[in-house]
Amino acid sequence: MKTESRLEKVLASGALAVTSECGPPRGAVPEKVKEKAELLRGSVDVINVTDNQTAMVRMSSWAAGILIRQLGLDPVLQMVTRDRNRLAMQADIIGAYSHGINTMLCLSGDHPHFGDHPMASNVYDLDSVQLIQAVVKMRDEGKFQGGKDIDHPPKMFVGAAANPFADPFELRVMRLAKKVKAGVDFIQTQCIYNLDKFETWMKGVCDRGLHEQVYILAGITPMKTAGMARYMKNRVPGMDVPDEVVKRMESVPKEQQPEEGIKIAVETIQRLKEVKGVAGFHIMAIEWEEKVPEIVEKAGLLPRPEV
Amino acid sequence: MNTRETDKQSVLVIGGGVGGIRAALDLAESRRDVVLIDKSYSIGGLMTRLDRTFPTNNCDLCTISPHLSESGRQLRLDLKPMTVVEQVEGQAGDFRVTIRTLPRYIDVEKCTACGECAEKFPDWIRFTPGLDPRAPTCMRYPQATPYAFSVDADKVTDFDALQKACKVGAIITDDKEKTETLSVASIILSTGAELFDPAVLDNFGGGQFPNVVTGLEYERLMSASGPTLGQLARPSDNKRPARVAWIQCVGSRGINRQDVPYCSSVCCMYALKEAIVTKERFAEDIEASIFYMDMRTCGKDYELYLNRAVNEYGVNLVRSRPHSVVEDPETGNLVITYATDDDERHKTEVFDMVVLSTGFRIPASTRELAGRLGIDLNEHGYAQTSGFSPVATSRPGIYVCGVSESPKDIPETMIQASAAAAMAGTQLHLEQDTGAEEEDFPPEIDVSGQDPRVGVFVCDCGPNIGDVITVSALVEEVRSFPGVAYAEAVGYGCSKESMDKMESLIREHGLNRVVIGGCSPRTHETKFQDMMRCCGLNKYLVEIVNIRDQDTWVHTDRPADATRKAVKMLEMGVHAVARAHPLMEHSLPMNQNVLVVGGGVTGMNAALILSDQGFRVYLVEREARLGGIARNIRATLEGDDVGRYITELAEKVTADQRIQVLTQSIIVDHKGMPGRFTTGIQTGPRMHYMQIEHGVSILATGALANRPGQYLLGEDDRVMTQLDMDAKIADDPESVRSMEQAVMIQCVGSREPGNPNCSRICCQSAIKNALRMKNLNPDMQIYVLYRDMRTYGFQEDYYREARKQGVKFIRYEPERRPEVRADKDDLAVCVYDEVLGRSLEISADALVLSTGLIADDETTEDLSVMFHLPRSDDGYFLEDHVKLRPTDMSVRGFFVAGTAHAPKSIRESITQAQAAAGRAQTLLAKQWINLGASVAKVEGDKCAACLICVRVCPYNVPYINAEGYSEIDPARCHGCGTCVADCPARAIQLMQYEDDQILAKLDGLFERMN
Amino acid sequence: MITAVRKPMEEIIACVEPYDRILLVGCNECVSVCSAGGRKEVALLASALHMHFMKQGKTMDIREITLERQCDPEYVEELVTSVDGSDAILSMACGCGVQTIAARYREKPVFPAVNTTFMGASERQGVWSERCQGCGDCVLGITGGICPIARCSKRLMNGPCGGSTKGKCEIDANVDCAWQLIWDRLKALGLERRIEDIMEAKDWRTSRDGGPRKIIREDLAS
Amino acid sequence: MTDSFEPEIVAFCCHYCAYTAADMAGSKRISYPPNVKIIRVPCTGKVDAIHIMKALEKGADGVYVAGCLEGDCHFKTGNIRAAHRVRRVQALLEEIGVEPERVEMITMSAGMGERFAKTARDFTEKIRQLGPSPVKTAARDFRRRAVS
Repeated sequence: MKTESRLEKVLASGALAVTSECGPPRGAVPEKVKEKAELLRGSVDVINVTDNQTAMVRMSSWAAGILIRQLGLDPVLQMVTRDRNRLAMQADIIGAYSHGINTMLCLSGDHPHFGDHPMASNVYDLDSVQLIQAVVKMRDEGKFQGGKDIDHPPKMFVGAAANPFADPFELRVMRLAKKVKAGVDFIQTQCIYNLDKFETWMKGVCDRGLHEQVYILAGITPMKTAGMARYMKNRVPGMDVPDEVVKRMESVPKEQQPEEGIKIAVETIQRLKEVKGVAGFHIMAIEWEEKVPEIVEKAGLLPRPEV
Repeated sequence: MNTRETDKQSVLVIGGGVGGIRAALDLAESRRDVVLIDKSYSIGGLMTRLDRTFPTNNCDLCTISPHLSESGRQLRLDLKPMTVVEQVEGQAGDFRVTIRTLPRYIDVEKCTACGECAEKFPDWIRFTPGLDPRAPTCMRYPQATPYAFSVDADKVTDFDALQKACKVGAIITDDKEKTETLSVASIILSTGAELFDPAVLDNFGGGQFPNVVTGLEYERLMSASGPTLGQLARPSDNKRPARVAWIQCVGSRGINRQDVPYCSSVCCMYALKEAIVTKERFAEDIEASIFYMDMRTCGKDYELYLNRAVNEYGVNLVRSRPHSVVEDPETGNLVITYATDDDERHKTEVFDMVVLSTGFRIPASTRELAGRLGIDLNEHGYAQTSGFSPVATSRPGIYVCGVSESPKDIPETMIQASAAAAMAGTQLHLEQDTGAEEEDFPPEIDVSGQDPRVGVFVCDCGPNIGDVITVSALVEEVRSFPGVAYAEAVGYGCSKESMDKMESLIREHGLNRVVIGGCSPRTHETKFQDMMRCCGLNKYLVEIVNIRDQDTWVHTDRPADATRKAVKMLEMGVHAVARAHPLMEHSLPMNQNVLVVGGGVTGMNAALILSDQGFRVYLVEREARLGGIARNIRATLEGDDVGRYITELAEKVTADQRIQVLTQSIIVDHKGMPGRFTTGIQTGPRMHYMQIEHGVSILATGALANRPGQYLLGEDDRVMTQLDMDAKIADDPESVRSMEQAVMIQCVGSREPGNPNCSRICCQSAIKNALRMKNLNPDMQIYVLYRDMRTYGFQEDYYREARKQGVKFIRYEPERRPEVRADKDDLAVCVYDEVLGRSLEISADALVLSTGLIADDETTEDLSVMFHLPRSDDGYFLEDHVKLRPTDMSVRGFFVAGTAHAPKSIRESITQAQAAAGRAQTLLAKQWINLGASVAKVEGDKCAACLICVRVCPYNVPYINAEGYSEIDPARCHGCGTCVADCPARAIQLMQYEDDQILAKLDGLFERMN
Repeated sequence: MITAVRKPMEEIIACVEPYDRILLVGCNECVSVCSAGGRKEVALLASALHMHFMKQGKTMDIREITLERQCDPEYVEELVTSVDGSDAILSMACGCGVQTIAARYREKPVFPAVNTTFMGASERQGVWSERCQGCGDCVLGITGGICPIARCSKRLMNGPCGGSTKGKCEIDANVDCAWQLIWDRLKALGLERRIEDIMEAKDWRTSRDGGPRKIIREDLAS
Repeated sequence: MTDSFEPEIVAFCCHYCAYTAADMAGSKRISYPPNVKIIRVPCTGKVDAIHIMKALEKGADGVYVAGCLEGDCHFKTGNIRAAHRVRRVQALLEEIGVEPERVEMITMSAGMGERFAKTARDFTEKIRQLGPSPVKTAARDFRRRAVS
C-alpha cells in the first residue's frame, strides 16, 4: 500500500470500487456539505469534492473535504490547476493531508470562460499531468517542486480524469498512458453513454497493459430528463451521447424520464462490469445525490466492502 | 513572305457588330489600315441590345463600351456607317471595292451629339437605329459610336428649320449619296444574321399574343436601358409575370416549311441566362420553365451554368417540344399544350409569359451581298468555308467571321473575328513601326518648378451649356480663382476653330495647365489631350470638367443653381489641375519573337501564320514529333482527311526557316514582363538547357483523350473509345464491316462528378463514326445511348442523316446509366429506354464509348505556376474575359488556343490558333508597348512591406522586392487604385488620381464655402 | 509582429480633450502592418478628432507624424521640433513606442491611441492570430511548430484536454485546438510517440513571471 | 434655417459605371438635385476612407461612393473593397457622434441613368432630412460667436 487511502484499499482488495461526488455549496453553509455526504454514506467508498466546478466559485474543496472527513467519511480532494500556482497547490495538499485527506484527483479544470468569472486570470502554472507528477514527487521523493525536502511528506493516493470520447479519439489511449507514466494511481472517466466507443477505448487500454498499471473507474451520470440528454449531447464539450440514448429518454413520458435515466445508468454499470479493465464506478449524480444509493443497489454493488 | 504591292491598301470589314468591331480593332492595332462599314447609323450590332450575357451575367454596356469607344479613336480605322458594298473587282491582295454611303445629313465631325435637333424635331432625327420601341431619339446605349445623330430625310419637312436648330452647323442639307472605290487587300464579311421572326408560325402565338415575346424582346424587357427601364413587366398589363416559359428551337431544328434544319447554337444558353437573371434580379419566386429537346450547353463551363440554373435557381426543365400556345383572352395568360417522353398524353400548363427562343436566319440582303462578293453560300445561306480553313470563303482574299459563317455565341464570334483579322492581314504587308505617329507633336516643355498658370476654357456647346448658364459671367468668376492665369469662353470647344484658338492662347499666355469646361471626359479627353501635346504640354496637365452632361443637361430648369454648380465644378478642376504634374507613359521595347507551347494542330497553325508575317517562332513540343492528339484522328465529321492534313502541316512547319521546332522539350523556368519574356527550356533526349527571349507566348498545349475505367474499357477488347473506332474504321475496315450490331454510350467520363463539363466533341464523333460504320455495312444496327445530342450548328444535318440511315438513339438518365455485361461470347448493354419506359438489352459486337477530352492537368498546372496564369476548376487555362477576350490571358502577352482552352473540334482549334496569331500581332506590330500613365507607384521609404497591396491587387501585380519594399510593375498594373486606398502606410499613389489631386478637388469645392 | 487595435474614440477623446495642440504619432512598423497605427490610421484618427472637436466648436490643432519605428530613441528624436508646439502627444504605436516617447519627452503627457494586443501572425488579409507569448524558453521544436502556451486556451503542456471537439477548442468553435494541431503535425512528421513524452513543469522565470526582462548583448552594447 | 438648407454632397463615381451612368442621365435629360458634385475615380476601389472623412471634415453634409453592380466591377473587386471601407467609415462616424447615414455605398451599371438620378435625389433628400452636418454647424456657430 502506497497510502492509507480507503479507495486504494478497496481497489487492492479486488472489489469493484464505487465513488461518487459532492459539489460544495456557493456559500458558508457547512450543513449543506454534510447533508449531501450523509446521503452517500454506506453506498460508496469515497466521495469526490469538486474544486470550483465549471469555473464557478464554491467552498474550497479542501475545506469541504475536511467537513466530510469530520463525519467519518472519506473525501477525494479534487484539485484544478486553473486557479492556483504550484506554491498554492502544494500548500493546499499538505494542509488537506494534515486533516486526514489522503486521496486526490488532479485536473486541469474548465476554462474560466464557462463560469461566472470569465474575467479571472487563468493560472495554469502546471497542467494536470504535471500536477500528478508534483503530487507523486511529494509522496514518493518527499520533495517540493523547488527541490527542497518536505518535513512529513503527504501520502496521497493520486487520481486523474480521462475522457475516452474527446477528439482526437486516436490520442485518448496515449494520453492515458501519459498520465500513467506521470504516476497516476486511479482514473475516473468522463460519463459514459456511448458504450461501444468506451469499449473500443478500453480495449486499446488493455492492449497496452495500462489496466494493470492503473485502476479505471467508469464514469456514470444518470440523466433526469430528455432535455438534459439533448443538452449534454449538443452543448457539453467532450461529451458523447448517442442519438439512441436521447431517443430512449424522449420515448417515455416526462414524469417517467428520471426513472428511465436511472434505468439506463444501472444497465450501463451492469454491462461495464463485464468489461476487462474496469475497476469500479464513479457515479456523478449532479444535484441528485439522493439517487446514488438506489443506483448502487440496483446495480448490485452493495454492500460496500469493509476494508 | 510574299512581297506585295503596298499602295496604301486596307482591309475592308463589312458589318459593325461585335465581330466586325473586334476584327477591325485587331487589324488597326496590328498596324493595318482598315475600313469598317455598316449599313446602320451606328455600330454595335446585336450584342448592344442584350441585357446581360452568360455565363457571368454581367452587364454588357460595361464590358463592350471600351471596345466601342476604342474603335472611334483608332487612327487606322475608318468608320463608315450607313455604307454598303456595291461591287468587288480584282483578286486577293488587290481588290477594288466600290462602296456607297447614304447621306446622313449630319457632319459627324461637327456633331456634338447635343441633341438639340432631336429635341426640336424628334420625328426627323435618329440617334440609334434598332428595334427599340421607344422614341427614335432615345439613346440605345450611352457609348453609341459614332457619337452623332443622323437625319431621317424622308420625314424632314423643313430642312432650313433643322439647319437653324443646329448651332454647330453640322446639318448638311444637300448631303448626297457618295460612291467611292477603295483599294483593298482583303475583305472580312461579318454581317451577322437576323433573328427568326416567329410571327410566321401559327402555333406559338408570336406576334399575335402580347405576352408571347422572343428571347431578344425579353432581354429588352429586363434591361435597365430597355423600354420598361429594367422593370420586368409583361406587355399586356405591365404586371410582373409570376410564371414564365421558354420554348426552345422555335424555327430551328425543324422540318416544317418555316423551319430551318440547323441548330442555332446559342438559344439554350440564352434561355438559361434569361431564366436565371429573371430569378436572380427580379424575384426568386418567379417560376421559370424551359421546354427543350436537347440541352446544348457545350461551351466552356456552360454545363456548370446549366447545373447552377437547375440546382441553385430552381429553373424547371421540361424535355418536350410543345404543340401549341393559346391565349386566355380574359387574363392574357398563355396555355401551353405539350407531351413528354414518359407520358405521351397531351398536358396543358398556364403561364403569364412565353418566351420563344428564336435562332439565327441569314437575311436576303446577305445573299445579295454574297453574290456581289462572289462567294459561295452553303445550303443554309451561310458563307461556305472548308474544314481546315475555317474563316476563308470560297473566294481567296475574302474571309468571314461570326454568325455569317455559322450560328455561334459571342466568345466564338470574338475568336473567329480575331482569326479572320489574322488571315485578312496575311494579304497585307505589315508596316514597320517607325514611331512616326508619335512624332507629330512638338517636344514637351518642362513645366517642373513653374508655378501653375492655369488656363480655363469654357464651351457653351451652343445652347447645351450656353442657354442654361451665362458662360461669360461664369468665365468672369473663374478669373478670380487663385492660379488661374487666363479664362475664356470658347463656343464649341471641340470644333476645329476653337481648338486652334485655344492652342494659340495657351502659347500666348504661357499657360502650363488647362481646364476645359465642356462635356464628358469619357468622350472628349483624348481630343483635348492631343491639343495639349500640340502645345508642347504633357497630356496629363488638362482636366475636363463635365459641365454639359452633369450640370446644364440635368439642371436645365434651375439656371441659378446650375451656374453655382458650374462654378464649383470649375473650381474643383482648377484646384486639381494645379496639383497635376507631367506623367510619362510607360513603354517598353518589344521583343519580336514568339514562343508557341505545344506542337499540335493549334500550335503549328499559329506558328505558321506568325512566321509568314516575318516573326521568329519557337515551337516547343513535349513529344518527339509534331501533331499532338490529332494524330489519332483520321477524319472529321465533314469527311476531311485529318491524317494528310497533319502530315502536310508538320512538313511545312519543319521546313519553315523562321520556325525553330524544339521537340522533346519542356519549359522549366520563366521570367520577364510582357514584351520581354525569357523562358528556360530543356530540350532533346539529353535535356539540354537553353533560354529563349520572346515578346509574346501562345499556349497550345492541348488536352488529353479521356480513358476512364468505365464499362470494361481496357478490360474487354470489344470495348473502345470513339478515337479507337475512328482508327479501326480507317485501318481495319473489314473487322468493322463484319459487325452486326454496335452500341455507343455518350458522356462517359463527362458531365459527371469529377469532370462536370461537357466534352463538346463527342456527339459529333459518335455521329461521324456511326455514319462511317453504316457506310461500311449499311445493315449494321447502331444504337447511340445519349443524354442530350449536342450537334450544334450544321452538325445537326449529320445527326438528321444518321437518324435517316436508321441509327437508333436511346436516351438515358444519369441516375439510370446503361450497364455492360460481358463474357467470352457475348457483350451486352442494358439500358432503360425513357421513351418506351422499359429496359432493353442489346448485344453488341463493339461498344464504343464517347469519352471526350480532359484537361492536361499536370501540364497546365506546371505552366500556370510558371507563367502566373489562372486555370479553370477543371484544369483548362482561363482566358482573361470569357466573353470578350476568349483568346487573351490575364497576363498581357499570353494567348491561349485550342483544347488547352476548352474541349473543341479541330476546326475550332484552327480558328483559335489563327485568332491567337492575330491577337499576338496586335502586340508584335509595335516596336514599343505603351502602357499608359495611370499606374500605381510605391514610395519605397514609406512602405512597411505589410503585403496588403500584394494581397488586394486583383491582378497579383505588387511584390516585395529585394530591397524589402513593395514594387508595382507599371507594365502589369491595371490602374484600379485598390492598393492605394488600402495601403496602411500611404506609400502608394495612383498616377493621374493622386491623393492630393482628389483632396484638392474637395478644397476647390469647399474652400470658399466655409 | 505586435498587433494592436485602435482604442474607442470616446477614450481617446477623453485623453486629449483638455489640450489644444496634439502631436499624433504613428509608427511604420508592426502597427502599420496590422493597419492599426500607420500613416493611414493616423490620418483617419486626425480627421475623426478634427470633426469631433469641430462639433464642439473647438479647433484642435493636430499635427500628424509617422515615425519609422517608435521603439527606438533615435527615431523618436525626430519629434523634437514638433513636440515643442504641442500640448500633448497621442501615440498610435504599441506600448513599447508609447513608452519610448514618454521616456524621451518627460514634460509632455503621452497617451496611447491603440490597445496593444498580442504577438501574432497574419492568417490572411485582415486576420491576425496570436502565435507567441514570449515565454523565453521556446518549445516549438518538440510541439511540431505549434505553440501550446500561446495557442491552447489553458496553455496545457500535455494536452489535449477533454474539451477538444472536432479539432476545435471548447471555449470557441472558431478557435483551433492547439493540441489537435500539434497531434496532426506530429503525425505528419511520423513522430506520434512524442505525444507521450511528458513535458515537465515549465520554469516560468524566463517569462514575464521572472520580472521585467532585458536582453544585453555585450558585444553590441559596449 | 433648416427650411432653406441645401446640403453639399460629394459623390465619388467610378469611371466605368457610375460616372457613365451620370452622363447617361445627362443624355436623357433626367434632372436631379444640383447638390451632388461628382469626383471621378477609375474604380471605387480607389476611394480611400480618408477621402470620405476629409470630404465631411471640409464641409460635405453627405458623401456617397457609386460603383459598378456587384460582380460587374471593371477591376474585378474594387466595388466590394469600397463597400467595406464605407462600412468602416460609418462605424468611425458613429463613434464621434456623426450620423453614419451621411455616408453610403451605391452600385449601378453604366446604362442606369435613371438610377443615377434617383440615387442623387434620394440621397439628397435623406441628407436634407438629417439636416446640416453637425461638424459644419458647430464650426459655423462657433465662428459666429467668436465674431460677435
